[in-house]
Amino acid sequence: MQRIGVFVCHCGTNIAATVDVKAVAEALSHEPGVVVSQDYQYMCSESGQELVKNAIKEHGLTGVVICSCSPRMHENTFRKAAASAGLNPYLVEIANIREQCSWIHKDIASATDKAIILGKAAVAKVHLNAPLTAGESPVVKRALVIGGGIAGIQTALDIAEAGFDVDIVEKEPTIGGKMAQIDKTFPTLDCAACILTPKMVEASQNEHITIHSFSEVSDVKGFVGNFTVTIKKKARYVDETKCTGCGLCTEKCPMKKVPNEFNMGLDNRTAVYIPFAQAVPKVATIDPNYCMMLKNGKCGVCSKVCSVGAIDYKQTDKFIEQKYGAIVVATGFNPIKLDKYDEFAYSCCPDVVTSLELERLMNAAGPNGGTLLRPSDKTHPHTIVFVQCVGSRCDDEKGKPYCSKICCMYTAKHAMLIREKYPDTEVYVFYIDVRTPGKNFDEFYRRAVEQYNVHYIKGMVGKVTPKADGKIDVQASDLLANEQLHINADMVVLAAAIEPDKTARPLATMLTTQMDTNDFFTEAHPKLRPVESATAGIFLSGACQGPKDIPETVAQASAAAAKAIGLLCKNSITCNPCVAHSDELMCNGCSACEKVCPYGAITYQDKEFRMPDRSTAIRRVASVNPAVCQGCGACTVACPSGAMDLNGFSNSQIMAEVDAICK
Amino acid sequence: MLKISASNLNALFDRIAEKQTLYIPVDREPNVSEYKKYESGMTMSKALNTVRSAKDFFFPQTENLAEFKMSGKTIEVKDIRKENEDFVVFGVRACDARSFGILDKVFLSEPVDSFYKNRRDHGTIVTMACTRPAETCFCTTFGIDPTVPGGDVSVFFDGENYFFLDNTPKGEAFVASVSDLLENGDASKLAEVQENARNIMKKLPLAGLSTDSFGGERLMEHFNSDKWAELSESCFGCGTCTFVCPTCQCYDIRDFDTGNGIKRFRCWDSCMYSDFTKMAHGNSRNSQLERFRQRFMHKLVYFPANNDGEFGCVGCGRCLSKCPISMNIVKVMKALEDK
Amino acid sequence: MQVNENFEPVIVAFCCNWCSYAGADLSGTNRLNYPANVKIIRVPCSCRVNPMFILRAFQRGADGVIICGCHPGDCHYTSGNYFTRRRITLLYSMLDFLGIERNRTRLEWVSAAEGAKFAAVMNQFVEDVKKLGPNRRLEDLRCRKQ
Amino acid sequence: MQEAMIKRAKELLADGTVNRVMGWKKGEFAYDTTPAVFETAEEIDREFVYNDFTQANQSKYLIKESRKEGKILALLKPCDTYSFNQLVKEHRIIRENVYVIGIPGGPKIDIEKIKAKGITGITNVKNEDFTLKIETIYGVETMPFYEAISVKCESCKSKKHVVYDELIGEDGDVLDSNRFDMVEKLENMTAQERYDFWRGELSRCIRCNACRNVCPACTCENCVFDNPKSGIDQKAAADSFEENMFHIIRAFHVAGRCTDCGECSRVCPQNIPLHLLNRKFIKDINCLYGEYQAGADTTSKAPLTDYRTDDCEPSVVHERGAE
Repeated sequence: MQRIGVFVCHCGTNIAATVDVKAVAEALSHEPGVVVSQDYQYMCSESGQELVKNAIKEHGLTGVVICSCSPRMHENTFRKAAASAGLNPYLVEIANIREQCSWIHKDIASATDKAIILGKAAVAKVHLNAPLTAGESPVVKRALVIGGGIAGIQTALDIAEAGFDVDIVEKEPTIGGKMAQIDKTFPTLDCAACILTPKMVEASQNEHITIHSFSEVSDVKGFVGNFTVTIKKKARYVDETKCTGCGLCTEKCPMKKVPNEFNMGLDNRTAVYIPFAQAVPKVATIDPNYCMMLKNGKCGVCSKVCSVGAIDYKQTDKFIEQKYGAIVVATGFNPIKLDKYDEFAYSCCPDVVTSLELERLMNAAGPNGGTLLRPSDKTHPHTIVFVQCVGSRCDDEKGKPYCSKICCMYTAKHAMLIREKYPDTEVYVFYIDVRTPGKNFDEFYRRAVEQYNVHYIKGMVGKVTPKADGKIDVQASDLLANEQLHINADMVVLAAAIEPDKTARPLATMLTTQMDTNDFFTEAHPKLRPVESATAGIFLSGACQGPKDIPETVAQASAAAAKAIGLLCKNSITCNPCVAHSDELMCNGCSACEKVCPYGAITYQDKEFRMPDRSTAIRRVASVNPAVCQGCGACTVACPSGAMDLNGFSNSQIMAEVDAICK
Repeated sequence: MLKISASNLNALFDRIAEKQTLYIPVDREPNVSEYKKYESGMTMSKALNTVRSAKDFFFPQTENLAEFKMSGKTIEVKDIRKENEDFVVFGVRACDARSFGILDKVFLSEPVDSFYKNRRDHGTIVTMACTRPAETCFCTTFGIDPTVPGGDVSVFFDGENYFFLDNTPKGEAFVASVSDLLENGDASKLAEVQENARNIMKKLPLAGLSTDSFGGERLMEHFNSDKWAELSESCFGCGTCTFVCPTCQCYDIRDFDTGNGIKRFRCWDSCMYSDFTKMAHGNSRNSQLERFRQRFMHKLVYFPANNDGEFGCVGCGRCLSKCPISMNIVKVMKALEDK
Repeated sequence: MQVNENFEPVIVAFCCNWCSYAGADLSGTNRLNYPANVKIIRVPCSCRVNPMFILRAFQRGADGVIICGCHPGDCHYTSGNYFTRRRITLLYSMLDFLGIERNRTRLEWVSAAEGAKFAAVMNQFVEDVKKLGPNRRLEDLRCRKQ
Repeated sequence: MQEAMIKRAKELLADGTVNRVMGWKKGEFAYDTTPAVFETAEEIDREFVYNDFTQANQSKYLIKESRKEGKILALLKPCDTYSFNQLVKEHRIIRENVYVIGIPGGPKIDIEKIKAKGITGITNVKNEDFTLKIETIYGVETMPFYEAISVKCESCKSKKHVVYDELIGEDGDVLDSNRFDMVEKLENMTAQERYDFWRGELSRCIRCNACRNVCPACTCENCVFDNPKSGIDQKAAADSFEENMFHIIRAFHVAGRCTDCGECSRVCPQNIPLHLLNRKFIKDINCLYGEYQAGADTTSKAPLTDYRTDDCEPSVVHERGAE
C-alpha cells in the first residue's frame, strides 16, 4: 500500500495569495494513498525541507508530492532532500502551482480548484513512480580522432596535452589535410606550411599520439565511454616501421606518369611516392593502380634500391581493433567537382582552374616552383578573372544551397598576392556579395580593392569561352553599372563550393550521428552544444560540421578536445535513469524504435526465449543502452506493441495524470 | 389455425410495438439482416437468418453487473439490477430457438444467473419456420426440424399467410393479445410447404452429417486425436466463430474505472483468444491448437457429457460463412468422425 | 453557433520539458493570464505523446487536447518534434476523418522564450473549444460526470 | 493455373528445395478454401486448390512457418508479395527459409456478393466467360463476374510481384487504381456526415478481432488491446468510444506499414469498411510526405520513422476548408 505525503508550499504570498493552500492540502489529504498532507510557508527553505524529511521518516512515506513552483526550479532540491531521508529521489513529484497556476490566475476559487487538480494528477502519477537508480558506466581513457587535417591534428594535440592517449586515423598516406596544400593564409599572409608542418611533427613525436595513416574506420560499436572501433590499415606495400623516407625509391621508380593528387593533378608523380617533402609519417606508399610490379609482376625496382628492405609487395589490408572513450570526427571538406559547370569551360580549358589548383600553381613546392604560369602553355598570365560562388548559394541541384564561407577571403588573398608579385597583371573578381566577417577580414578585403587595385565587379559570369588564340573570353554582367562585359582573360579561377568529404556519410551511419541534407554533421545544439554531436561521446571538429576557415577550425578543434577531455577525465559516467527500456517478452523485433532513436541507443539481438507453451524460440528483441539513451521517448510511440516504455514518464504514469485531470 | 395475411403483417407489428418493444430482422444491405427495434414502416427481412444470432437478447455482448463508487477513501457498492421490460423477438429461426434451450442449461441451472433469467422471463420468442434453407444449414444433424421452429409461438408462412401456433403459456398470452388482428384460416397448404422444405433439407450438401461419432463417451479419443494440429494450423485465433455463434456462452468479468467509480461488467469472451483461461499462475492453454480444440470439444463432447447428450451446436451455419479462413465445426466433425 | 457562456471546457496540454513547459513557466513569471481550464502535463519531448494519451483524454472527458513542443529544428533531442509533427498530423487528420471536430485538437511550437505566445495560444485554444461546446463525439459515456 | 502450381510444387518438394508447401485446401463447398501447409505430393494432389475464391493473404502464416525447420514454398499473389516484403523488412519473416513463387492474383470472387443477390443453396460456381453460372439446390442462377468481385480486388493497386524467386504466369504492373475514391468522397462530406457515417459503421463492431488477427501488419507478440499493462486493454467495445479507440489505434499502429491488402474488410463479419481507415492514412502519407507503398521494398524508411525538416504542419488538417 502506498503511503504518500503531500506538501503544499505558500511561497510566501506567491502561491498563497491566489491559491487557498490550506484547502489544497485538505482536499489532497482525501486522495487514495495520501497519509499526510501539509502546507508550509517556504517548502524549499531549510526548515521546509526538514518538514519533508521528517514526514518521510515519521510516516514511512513511499512517495512525495510537492505542490510548489516549477520542477525546473526545485525538483532537484526536493529529490536531494528525499534521498537524504532515505527515500529514492525519483519517488518525488512536483505539482507546479506557481508558474502554471497562482501567477497566471486572479480568481482564488478557480486557481484553488486548478491547484487541487494538478495536485491530484501528481498524486496519481506518484502512485506509479518506481524507484530509479542512476547507472554508471566506465570510461576508456583513450580518444579517436577521425581525420588528420588541421582540425584533427589540433584536437589530438590538445587531448594529448591533457595526458590522454589519442589515435589519429587518416585515409591519405600523410596527415596535413587541405591546409598542407595551401600556399599562404589570410588575413596575415603567412606561409601555411610554416605553421602547419611543425604541428604535424609535434603530433608524430607526441608519446600520447598514434597516427594511423592510409587507414580508415571500418566499424564502430559501443557507446559513450566505451566504443570499440575497427580500423582498416590499407596495404601501402611498404613496411612503415622500416621505411626511412629517404625517397630513393621514388626517384628510381620507372612509372613516372601518375597524376599527382597533392598538386591537384597539375603535374605527375611516381607509382611509389611520398605526397610531399614534409609528409608525416614520411613513409613511401605504392599506388597499386600504377605499380607495374603489383599489376603484372614485372619491375621490382623499388624493392631493389631500398636499402632497408621496406618494400613488401605481398602486404594486405590489416584490421586493428581498439577501444575508445571518445571519438572526434574531423573528416573535413573537398571542393565540389565542377564537371557539370560547362559554362565555365572547366573541363575543356586547362587555363580555367579552381582556387585550390591556383594555390598549388603559386606554391613554391608546386608544379611550377612558385612561378604563376598558365597550365596550358606555361606563359605568364596578364589578365586573371576570379569567379565567386561557383556552386555555392545555388538554387539548382548542380550546386549547394549554402555559402561556402571561405571563398571571399581566399580570393581576396589570391588577388592580392598576384598583384603584389606580378603588378602587370589585371585581376577581376566577379561576386554576388563579398562576405568578410571576422577579425581583420574586411580590412584585408579593402586592402585588395584600395591598395592593390583589384577590380571587384558585382555581377555574374555568364559564359567562359576558350578562344583559338589561347585567350579566354569571359562574358559577364556588371550589375552595378548595368552593362554586359567581355574580358579577354588569360586565366580564370573558379571559387568552387566546398562540401563534406564523401567518407562522412558512411561514417555517420557507423557512428549513429546525424547529418543534415548537405552531409554536414549536425551538432547537438546549434547554439549551446556546437562541438558535440547528438550522440553522446561523439564530438565534431572542423569543416565536417560546416564550412570554416582555419582559425575557426582550430578553435572548434580545441573546443572539441576540451569536451572530449571532460569526458575522458571521468572514471565513469552517471547515466540519466529516466531512460527507455524494452520489455523483451512483448518486443516484436520490428526495428521501428531503432529507426527513430537519435542516439543509436537501441540495438537488436537474437535471444532464446522459453515460450508460454514451454517450447524454446529464438526471437529478435530490442535492448536499450541506458548509458546512451537520453530519454526523449520517441521509441515509445514508434513501438506498436507497447514493449518500449520510458522510466519516469511511463505510459501508465502519463495516463494516470490524464485521468486525474479529466476526472 | 389463426393467421394473418402477408399484407397485414406490419399492422401486427405496429400493434405489438404499442405495448412492448419488438425486434424484427431487417435488411441492412440486400439479404444481410440484423435484428432491429421495430419502428413503424420497417419491413421484415426475407434473408434466411441474421448475421448475429438472437442470443444477444438474453446474453448481450456487454452488460453492467455492479457499480462501485469511491468518495475519498471509502467505497460504496451499488446493485444496479432492475426489472426488465417485456419484449418480443419476432422471426427467430428454429436453430436459434433451440440455442436458447442450450443457453438455459448454462445460465438457469444453479446458481441461476439472475441477469439472464430476468431477460428470459420478459422476452417472448416468436419463431419463423424455414422454407428455403441454405447450403450451410445443418440443423437436422442436431435433430432440429426447421419447419417446426419452436419458441413461445411458431409462425408458418405458406406464401400468402402467416399462421400462428402457440407453444407455451407466454405464447398463448401473446397470441391472445393480438387475436383481434388474426383470423381463422385454412392451413392445408402448410403441410405441403413443410414437406417441401424437409425434402430440400435432405438434399443439402451437409445433410449426411451425423453426431454419431461424438458425445461424452468419446472424450479421450477425440482429445488425443492427431487431427487437431492440421485442423487448427490456419486458425488466426479471432473470435468471429464464437461471437456469431448462438450457443457460445463464455464471458469475462471486468472492472472499468471511470475516474469517478468502477463499473463491473461482463462481456463475451472467446476460447479462441490467447488470454482465455489466463489465471494468476499462467495459462493452461498456450497454443492455438489447444484453444481451437477446446471450442469444438466443448460443443461436441463436453457439453453433451454434462447435458444428457445434448450437443452445443444447432447447425445454424453462421461460422461456416463468417470464418475468415473457412475452418468450421463441419470440417472438424468430418475430420474426426468414424470413417 | 450558440455559445454556452457557462461551459468550462477541460483542456489537457502536453508540454515538452525543454521548450514549451519552460515557455509556460515564463508566461507565469511574466504574469500573463490564460484560463484555468488548461492543465499541463509535462513530458520530456513532444515525441513522447502517444496517440493513446490524446484519445484517453477525450475518453475521460477532455474537451480539447493541445500538444506543445520545441520549434522544428530546436528539439532538445534534435529530431523528436519532427516525428511528433508527422504522427500528430496523421492522427488529427484521422480524427477529422471520423468526424471529430478539428478545433478540439492542436499542435503548437512554443519555445522557452515565448511566454507571451504560450498564453496567447492557450487563450485562443480555450476560446475555440468553448465555441465547439462539450466533447460529445469522442467521449466515453461511462466517464461522464453525473 | 492450379495444375502448373501443383506441378511446380511437387517438383520443388521432390528435389528438396523445400520441405513444405503453403497453399489452399478445398472445402465443403466451391468457395470455402482454407490456407494450409502440405508436406507430401499426395496431400497436394488430394486437396490443393487455387481458384476464384482463394483470397486469403498467406504472408502472415510465413512468420511462423519461416521459423520452422527447412524451407517452405509460398505461392504469393501480387498483393501478398507486398505483405511478405513488409514482414521481411520488419524482421518477422526469415526470407532464407521461404521459396517464393509469384502467382497471378485476382480478381477474386466474394461469395457474399453472390449471396447478397438472394442466391442461396449454392453447390457450385463456374466462371464462364465472365459470367458466373451458380448451381444451387434451387436451380441454376447466373450473374456477371464483375458484380461478384471482392472489395479488395475491385480497387487492385498492383499486379506486380515485388518479390519472388520464380514466377508462374506473367508479372504485371503497378496499377493506376481508384482506391482512394471512397476516402475522397468521405473527405468531401461535412464533419457531421462523416461522424454519422462512421458511427453507423463502427457501431456494428463486435470486437471479434478478426481484422486485427488476419492483418499481416498486426504481428505483435502481445497486442496492446490484449495487454492489461498497456492501460487500454479491452475485450469488448463497452462504449462507442471504445469502438473508435480500437480502430483508430489499430490504424495508427499500422500506418506506414499497411500494404492495403484489404484483408481487414474481407474478414469483417459485420462488413465494416475498415480498409478505409488504413487508406486514409496511406492517402495522407502520399499527399503530405511523398508517395510511399509499404512492402514495395525492404530497405526504404517508413514514413512514420522518418521526417523532413520542411514537413507540413498539422494545421493542414485544420485548414482543409469549412467543416
